[in-house]
Amino acid sequence: MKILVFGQLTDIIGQHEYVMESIDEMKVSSLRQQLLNNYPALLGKKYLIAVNKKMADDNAKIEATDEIALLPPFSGG
Amino acid sequence: MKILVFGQLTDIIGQHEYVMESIDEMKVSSLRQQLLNNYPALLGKKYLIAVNKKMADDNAKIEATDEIALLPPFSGG
Amino acid sequence: MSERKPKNIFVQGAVAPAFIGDSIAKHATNTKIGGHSIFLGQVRADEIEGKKVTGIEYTAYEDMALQKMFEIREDIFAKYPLTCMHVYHSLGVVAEGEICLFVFTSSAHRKAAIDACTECVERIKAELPVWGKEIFAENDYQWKVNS
Amino acid sequence: MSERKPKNIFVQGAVAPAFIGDSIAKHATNTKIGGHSIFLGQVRADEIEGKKVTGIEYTAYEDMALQKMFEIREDIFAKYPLTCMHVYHSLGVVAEGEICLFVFTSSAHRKAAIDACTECVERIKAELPVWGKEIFAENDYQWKVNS
Repeated sequence: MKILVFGQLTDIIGQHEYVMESIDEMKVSSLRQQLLNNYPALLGKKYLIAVNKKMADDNAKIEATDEIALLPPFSGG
Repeated sequence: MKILVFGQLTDIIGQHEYVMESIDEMKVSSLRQQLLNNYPALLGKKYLIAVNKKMADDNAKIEATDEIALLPPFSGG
Repeated sequence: MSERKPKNIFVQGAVAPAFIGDSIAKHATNTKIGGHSIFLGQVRADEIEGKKVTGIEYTAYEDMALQKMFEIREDIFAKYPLTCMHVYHSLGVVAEGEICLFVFTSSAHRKAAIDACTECVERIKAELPVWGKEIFAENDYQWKVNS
Repeated sequence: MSERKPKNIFVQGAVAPAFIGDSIAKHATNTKIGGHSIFLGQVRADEIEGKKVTGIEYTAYEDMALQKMFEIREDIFAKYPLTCMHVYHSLGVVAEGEICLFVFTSSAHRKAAIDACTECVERIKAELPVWGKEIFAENDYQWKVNS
């Protein structure tokens, strides 16, 4: 599962893109939990998760081939 | 009394600036009446009168040395 | 703070786009600015009863307009935390497609710049003794009416 | 009317004031335009806890941002009678005093251009996956927060 990391989250995860071993299919909420296990510094950090470039809520399902992105609060402009 | 004429009123009065013989002091309302007598085509035309570059209402007094201006609706910009 | 005085806003003919670019560039040295808002009025080639507008000829009661613009400027600086505000209005003929009004406000944050610019444009249109004469291709004209 | 497709809005580094002037000049041929509204974001040299911002480094989730910008553009064209709308956002480092965002809307009448420009700026700030990293003179940084 390809995971893109942006903004201040790159300070925690240390890279802009990485591949996470995935169970075949999971919910966004499970991904959040797994990320927190791997990176405890994510605790309390606000971020949205996009699946294939669309915002996904916690109940959305993710497949191994999806493009996942971790999006902290936007600060463009 | 020096009278400046602007915008569409120049089409009626035919000039941008003229000197009108004046009684020593008069009200703006009297000036309006006298202008209408001189230029009947002013009938129904909307315009404001400025005295010394300030808007004046019908009761304001005008002296012979004042600078009068006839201001039809603005259309700048 | 030094007292502000009436500034000339009138330019002969159109406002050149390169002049606008230069005005923007000059603000790079003011690093307290976070947002600029610009309004530009452009002469439309309206068709009115089959006649085509080819330009607008602007005249003004200049002394009174500059005094009124000074009041507007003072009001807007009192109301919004602006770093600066610039206004240019054409006199004489401005051809279709050319710029006749340039209002430029800058502030630390966008909201003040945007609101001040909009308010300034509305007040210029409503309060400045300026008149536009719409010139038709047919060697004819009509006096512009602001909406 | 031909179908609109996502357009690139990203430029490397600052938006040059001369580019803005050129963009304005190009609209002279569209003589249905009566008003342009422009918003420019400029990088402020803020001082934060004694440290001075010397620039902002922008990164974006580009594909998603362009798709979102396309949606915003479609919404705004559906809501306002615009003749055109242009958006440019910087990527990479933009120094203090330089322009990082250029939003440009045009319409026959001023209100549509002004309202569309303001709405576009607000949506860009709230909805585009773009991040700014405020770079301090002290070889340090912090992530920008939009207000």
